[in-house]
Amino acid sequence: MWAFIHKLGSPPWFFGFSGTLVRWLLPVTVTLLLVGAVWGLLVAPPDFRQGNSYRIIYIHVPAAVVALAGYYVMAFAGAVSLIWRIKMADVTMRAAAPVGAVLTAIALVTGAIWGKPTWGAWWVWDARITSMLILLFLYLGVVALFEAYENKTAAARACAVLSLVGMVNIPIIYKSVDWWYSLHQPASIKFTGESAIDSSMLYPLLLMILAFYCLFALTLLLNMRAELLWTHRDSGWLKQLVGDT
Amino acid sequence: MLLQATQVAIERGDRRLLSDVDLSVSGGEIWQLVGANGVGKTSLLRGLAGVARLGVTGEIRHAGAFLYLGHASALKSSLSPVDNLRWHPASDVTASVSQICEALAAVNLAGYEYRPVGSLSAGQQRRVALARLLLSDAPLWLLDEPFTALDVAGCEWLEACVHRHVNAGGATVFTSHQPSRFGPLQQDLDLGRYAV
Amino acid sequence: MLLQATQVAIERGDRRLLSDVDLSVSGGEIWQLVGANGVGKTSLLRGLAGVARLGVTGEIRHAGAFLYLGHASALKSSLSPVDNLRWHPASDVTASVSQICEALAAVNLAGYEYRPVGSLSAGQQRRVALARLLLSDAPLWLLDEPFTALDVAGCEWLEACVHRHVNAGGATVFTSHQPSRFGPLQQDLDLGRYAV
Amino acid sequence: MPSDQPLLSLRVVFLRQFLRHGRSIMTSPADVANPLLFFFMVITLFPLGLGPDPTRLAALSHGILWVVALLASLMVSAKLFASDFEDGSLEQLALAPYPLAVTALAEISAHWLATGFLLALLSPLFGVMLGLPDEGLLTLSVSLLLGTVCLTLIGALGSALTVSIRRGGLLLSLLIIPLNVPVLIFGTTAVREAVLGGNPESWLALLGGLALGSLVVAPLAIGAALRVSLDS
Amino acid sequence: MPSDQPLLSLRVVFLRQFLRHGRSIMTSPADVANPLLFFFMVITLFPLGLGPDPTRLAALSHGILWVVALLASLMVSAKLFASDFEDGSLEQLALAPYPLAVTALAEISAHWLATGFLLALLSPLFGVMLGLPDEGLLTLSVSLLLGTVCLTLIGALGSALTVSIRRGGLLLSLLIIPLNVPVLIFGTTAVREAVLGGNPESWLALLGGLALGSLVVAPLAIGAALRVSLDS
Amino acid sequence: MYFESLAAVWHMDGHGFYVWLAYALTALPLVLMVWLPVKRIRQHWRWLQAEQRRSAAATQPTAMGSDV
Ligand code: HEM
Ligand SMILES: Nc1ncnc2c1ncn2[C@@H]1O[C@H](COP(=O)(O)OP(=O)(O)OP(=O)(O)O)[C@@H](O)[C@H]1O
Ligand SMILES: Nc1ncnc2c1ncn2[C@@H]1O[C@H](COP(=O)(O)OP(=O)(O)OP(=O)(O)O)[C@@H](O)[C@H]1O
Ligand SMILES: [Mg+2]
Ligand SMILES: [Mg+2]
Repeated sequence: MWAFIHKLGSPPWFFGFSGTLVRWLLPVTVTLLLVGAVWGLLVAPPDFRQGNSYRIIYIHVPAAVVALAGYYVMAFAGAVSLIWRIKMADVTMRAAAPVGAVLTAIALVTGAIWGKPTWGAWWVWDARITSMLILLFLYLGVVALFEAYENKTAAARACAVLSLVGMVNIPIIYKSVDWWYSLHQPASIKFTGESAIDSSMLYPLLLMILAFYCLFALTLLLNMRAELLWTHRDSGWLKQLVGDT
Repeated sequence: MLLQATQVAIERGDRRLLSDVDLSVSGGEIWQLVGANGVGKTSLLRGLAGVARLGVTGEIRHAGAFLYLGHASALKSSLSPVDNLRWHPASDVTASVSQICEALAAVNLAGYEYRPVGSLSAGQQRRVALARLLLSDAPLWLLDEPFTALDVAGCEWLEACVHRHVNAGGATVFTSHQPSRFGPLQQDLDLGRYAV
Repeated sequence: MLLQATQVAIERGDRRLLSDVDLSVSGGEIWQLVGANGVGKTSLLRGLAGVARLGVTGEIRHAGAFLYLGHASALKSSLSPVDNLRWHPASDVTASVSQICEALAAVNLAGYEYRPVGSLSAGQQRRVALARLLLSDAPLWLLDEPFTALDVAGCEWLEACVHRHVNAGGATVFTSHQPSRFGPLQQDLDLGRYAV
Repeated sequence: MPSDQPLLSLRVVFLRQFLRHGRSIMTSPADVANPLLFFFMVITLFPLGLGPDPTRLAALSHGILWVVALLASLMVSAKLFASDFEDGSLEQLALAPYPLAVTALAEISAHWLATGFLLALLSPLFGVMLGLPDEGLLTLSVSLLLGTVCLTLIGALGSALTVSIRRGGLLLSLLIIPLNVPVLIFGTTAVREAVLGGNPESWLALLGGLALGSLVVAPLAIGAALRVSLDS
Repeated sequence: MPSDQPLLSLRVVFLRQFLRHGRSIMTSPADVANPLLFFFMVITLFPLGLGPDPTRLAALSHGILWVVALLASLMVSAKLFASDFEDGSLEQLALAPYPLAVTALAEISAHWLATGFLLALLSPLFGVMLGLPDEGLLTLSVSLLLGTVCLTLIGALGSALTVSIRRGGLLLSLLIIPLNVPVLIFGTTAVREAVLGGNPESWLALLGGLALGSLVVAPLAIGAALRVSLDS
Repeated sequence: MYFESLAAVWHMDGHGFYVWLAYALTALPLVLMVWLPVKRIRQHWRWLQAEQRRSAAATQPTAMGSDV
C-alpha cells in the first residue's frame, strides 16, 4: 500500500500509469453516461407525482454527490501536499478544484431548473440548496486563490491550507444550515426527498452516479497529465518518452 | 563560524537563480554580495536569513543570533521612531527610551524622536531603521543595501559602525552596488559566478 | 531657459525648510541638488515639478514640457513593463510596443517585457521606470535619486543617457548623494545654504 | 506640465485614459468577477440571517438588494485611488496638462463598467433568488444602473478624500454613507412601486437626475480632493 | 533566529506582542472607532431600505445586527496583516525564535479587543435602535462576544492568505464568507431564541465551541499561511 | 422505452423544456471539462516534439539539418 502511494508520487511512473488508466476510463465513462442518460430519459417510468420533470434527477443527484466527494478529494490532496510535500498532490488539488466547482454549479443549475415546474419557483432557500451554494463558494475561493498567486508552489500551499480549513468546516456548515432550516422551515414547501424510490428509477440513478464518479476521475487524471507535461518539460524521462513515440 | 552556507541554490518563481553557493562567515569578517541587478543578491540574503524558505535548498547554519535588515524597514509610518524602536519584532530585546534616544542621536535624528516616521525623508527613515544596529547585540548582521538613501555623512557613520562591530568580534554580510566599501577589510562574494 | 524658479520657499507640515531658492535651468545644463538627508531636496523637486503646491511659494516657470520621476515609480506591480510603459500618465505620448521593447532592451531588460513588474528586483524596477526617459521627448528632466538601486553598468548607462539628452539641447535636474556624478559638466545647487 | 504640444481635446484624453484603465481591469478576470461574487455572497447572508421564509424574503428583497448593492459599491470603490496614490501614478496624473477631474472621471467610468454596470445587468438573477416578483426585475435593473453611477462617484469621492491618510483610510470613507441615502431611498422606492403596480418611472427619473447631478459635481470635487491628498 | 539567549516562555512572548500591538492601536483612536462607526452607519441604512415599520424591523433586527457585525468584521480584518507585510514587520516576526502562530495570535487578540469586544459591548445600544426586544439584548451581546472571536480569527486567516497578492481586493471576502456561515447561523438563532423565550444557552454553547475550536485551529493555519505569503 | 413517439420524448407532458434544458446545460460543461485538458495535453505534446526536433537539429551537423 505504502509502496503504491510512494509510486504515485513519482511523476514518470504516474504518467505511464495514468495513461493506461485514461485509455480505459474514457470509453467506460462515455458508455456509462450514455446508457444512464438514455435509460433515465427514455426508459424509466415517470414519477407519479412530478411526472417527467423528475428525470432531471439523473444528472442532478450524481453531480451533487460527486461535487461533495470532490471537496474531500481536494482537501485530502492538500493535506498530503502540506505534510509530505509531494508534488503530485499539489497537482491533484489544483485539478480537483475547478472540476468540483463545475459539478457543484451543475447541481445548482439543474436543481433550479427542476424547481420551476415542481415548486413554481426557480430558487428557494432550502437547507440542502443553501449548503450546496456555500460549497460552490468554497470551491470558487480555492480556484480564485490559486489564480491570484503568481508563484504556483506558494499557491498550492495556500490552497492546501484553505481547503483543509474548509474541510474541517464542511460538516459544521452542513449541520448548521440544517438546523437553520428546520428552525425556520415554512409550511409552504415540501421536499420529496426521503420517499422510497422504485428500483426501476433507482438503477439508472446508481448508474449515473457511477458514471459521474468515473468522469470526475477522468478529468482529474487528464488535468494532471496536462500539468505534468508542462511542469516536467525539461526532465529526462519525458524527453525520452517523447523521443520514443 | 557565525554562518555556514553550503551548496545553497535559490529559485524564484520556477526559475533557478543561483546554485552551489558556498559561504562561511566568521567573526571579524565583512562580506559584500556583489552582482548585477537581478542576479539574486536580495534573494540570497533572504535565504541566508531564513525569511524565505520556498525555493531555497542547501544547508544554512547559524551559530548565534543575527540581525536582518531588508529593503522594507519594518517601521510603522504612523508611529514615532521611539515607538518603532522600542521593540524589535525579531528578538527578545526591548530597549529603554533613553537607549533609543541615544541611538537616534547617533544617527543624527535628535529632534525627530516623536514625529511619525512617515513624515521623515527617505534618508531619515533609513537612519531610523539603521538605529536598530545600535540596539541589537546580535553578532551577525545581514544588511540589504544599507547605504541606500544615506547622505555622505550617513554613509561614513554606517561604515564606522560596521568597523566597530567587526572589531568587537562581530561579522557583517551586506549588499551594495558601490564596490569595495571597506577596502581591503572586506571580502567579495561575486554572485555572477554562481548564476545559472 | 527651460525652468526659472525665483524666491522659492518650501514648507512642510508647518515647518519652513528652504527659503529664497533661485534656480534657472537652460538647455545643455545638468544641475544636481546637493544636501544632507532631510534638507529638502525631494520637497524642492516636487515643488519645481508642481506635484505639491501647498507650502510652495515663489515663482516657478516652465518653458516647455518636462518629465518628473520621483521615488515612487508610477508602475503598477501587477502589470508587465510593456503595459506599464505603453502610456505615460503625465503626457500625451503613447509609445508603440516595438519602441517600448527597444527601450527595455536599452535598460538591459530584454526578456522581462511581459513579467509582472512586482516580480522584478529593486534595480530592475528602477530600470523600467528609467526606460521612460527614452520614450519621452520632454526637454527637461527632473529626477529624484535616479541612481538608487542601479548597479555599476546601470549607473553608467544613465550617465550616458543624460549626456546624450543634454547634448541634444535638453537639461536635467537631479538629486543624488554621490557628489559630482557628471564631473565638470554639472552644476551644484547646495540646499544647505538655503536651509532655514 | 504646460507643454508646447497641441493639447488633445478633453474627449480624446478621457477616451484614452478610459481605455487604458479598462484594459488594465480586463487583464485580470478576477477584478471583474470578484465584485459580482462578493455581491452574491453578501446576498446569501441575508436569508441565512433573516430566515428562509420565501414570502417574507420576497417582501424584503428590494431593500436587501439595494442595501447590499450600496455596501458592495462602497467596499469596491473605497480603494479606487489607493494604488494610484501609493505607486506614484497620481503624482504623474496631476502633472498632465488636463484637469484631474477628467482623468479621474475616465478611471471611474471604467471602474463602474466593470462593477456597477455588470451588477445592474445581473441583478435580476439575484432578484429571482430572493423571490422578488417578476414585475420588479426590470425596474431593479434600471434603478441599479442609474443608482450605481451615483454610488460609484460618491465612493470615489470618499476614496479621493482619504487616500493620503495612513490609518483607517478605508473605513473613514464610510463617512460618505450619508451622501448615499437619497440614492438608496429613490432606488428602493422605485422597485417597490414597480412590484406594487404603482409607477416607478417618476422615481427612476429622480434617480436619473441624481446620476446626472453627481456626474457634473462629483468629478470636480474628486479632482480637488485628489489635489489635497497630493499636497498633504 | 536560533539564538543563544534563553528563550522567553511563549506566554511572555504572547503578552509582550499583545501589549505592543495594543499600544499601537491605542495611539490611533480612529482604528478603534471605525468599526463601531461602520456598524452604526450600516444599521441606519436598513430602516431606509426596508421601510421604517417598527414591528417588522424588530422581527428582523437580530438578523440585521448579526449580518452587519459579520460585514464589519470582514472589513476590519481584511487589512490585519497588510501593513505588517508591506513594511517588512512580518519578515522580522518570521525570524523571531517563536512560532508565528503565537505572535500572530497575540496581534489578533489585541485587534479583537479593540474591535469585536467593543462591538459586542455596545451592541445592545444598536439593538435598542432597531427595536430588538429587551429579552434579546443580553444574548445579542454575549453571542457577539463569542461570535466575533470566530469572525476575527477567520478574517485573520483570510488576511494571512491574501496578504502577498497584489490584486487581492475582494478575494479575502470571497474566501472567508462561506467559513463564517455557521457563526452567523448560531448567533442569529441564539438571539431569536432569546427573543421568543426559548433557550438560547445551547446555541451560545455551540458558538462557544466554535470559538474554542477556531482558537485552536486558526492560529496554526494562520502561521502556515503567513509563511506561504512570505515565501511567495 | 416509455414514450410512444419522438414528439412525446420532446414534449414530456409539458416538462420537456425543463428536462432538456437541464440536460443540455449539463452536457456542455461536461464535454468542455474533458475536451479542454485533452487539448492542452495535445498542445504540450506537440510542443515537446517540436522542441526535441529543434534540439536534435541543433546538435546535428548543419549539412544534415537542411530540412528544418
Ligand atoms: C437549486 C436547487 C437545488 C439544489 C442546489 C439541490 C441540491 C441537492 C443536493 C446537494 C442533493 C444531494 C444530497 C445528497 O447528497 O444526499 C440533492 C438531492 C436531491 N434533490 Fe436537489 N437540489 C435542488 C433542487 C431540487 C428540486 C427542485 C428537486 C425536486 C423537486 C430536488 C430533488 C432532489 C432529490 C429527489 C434528491 C435525491 C434524494 C435525496 O438525496 O434526498 N432538488 N439536491
Ligand atoms: N509628509 C511630510 N510631512 C511633514 N514633514 C515632512 C514630510 N515629508 C518630509 N518632511 C520633512 O521635510 C524635510 C525634507 O524632506 P525631503 O524628503 O524633502 O528631504 P530630502 O532632502 O529629500 O532628504 P533625503 O536625502 O533623505 O531624501 C524632512 O526634514 C522631513 O522631516
Ligand atoms: N517575487 C518574485 N517572483 C518571481 N521572481 C522574482 C521575484 N522577485 C525577484 N524575482 C526575480 O529574481 C531575480 C533576483 O531578484 P533579486 O531581488 O534577488 O535581485 P538582486 O540581486 O537583489 O537585484 P538588485 O540589485 O536589483 O536589488 C530577478 O531576476 C527577479 O526577476
Ligand atoms: Mg536587491
Ligand atoms: Mg529625498
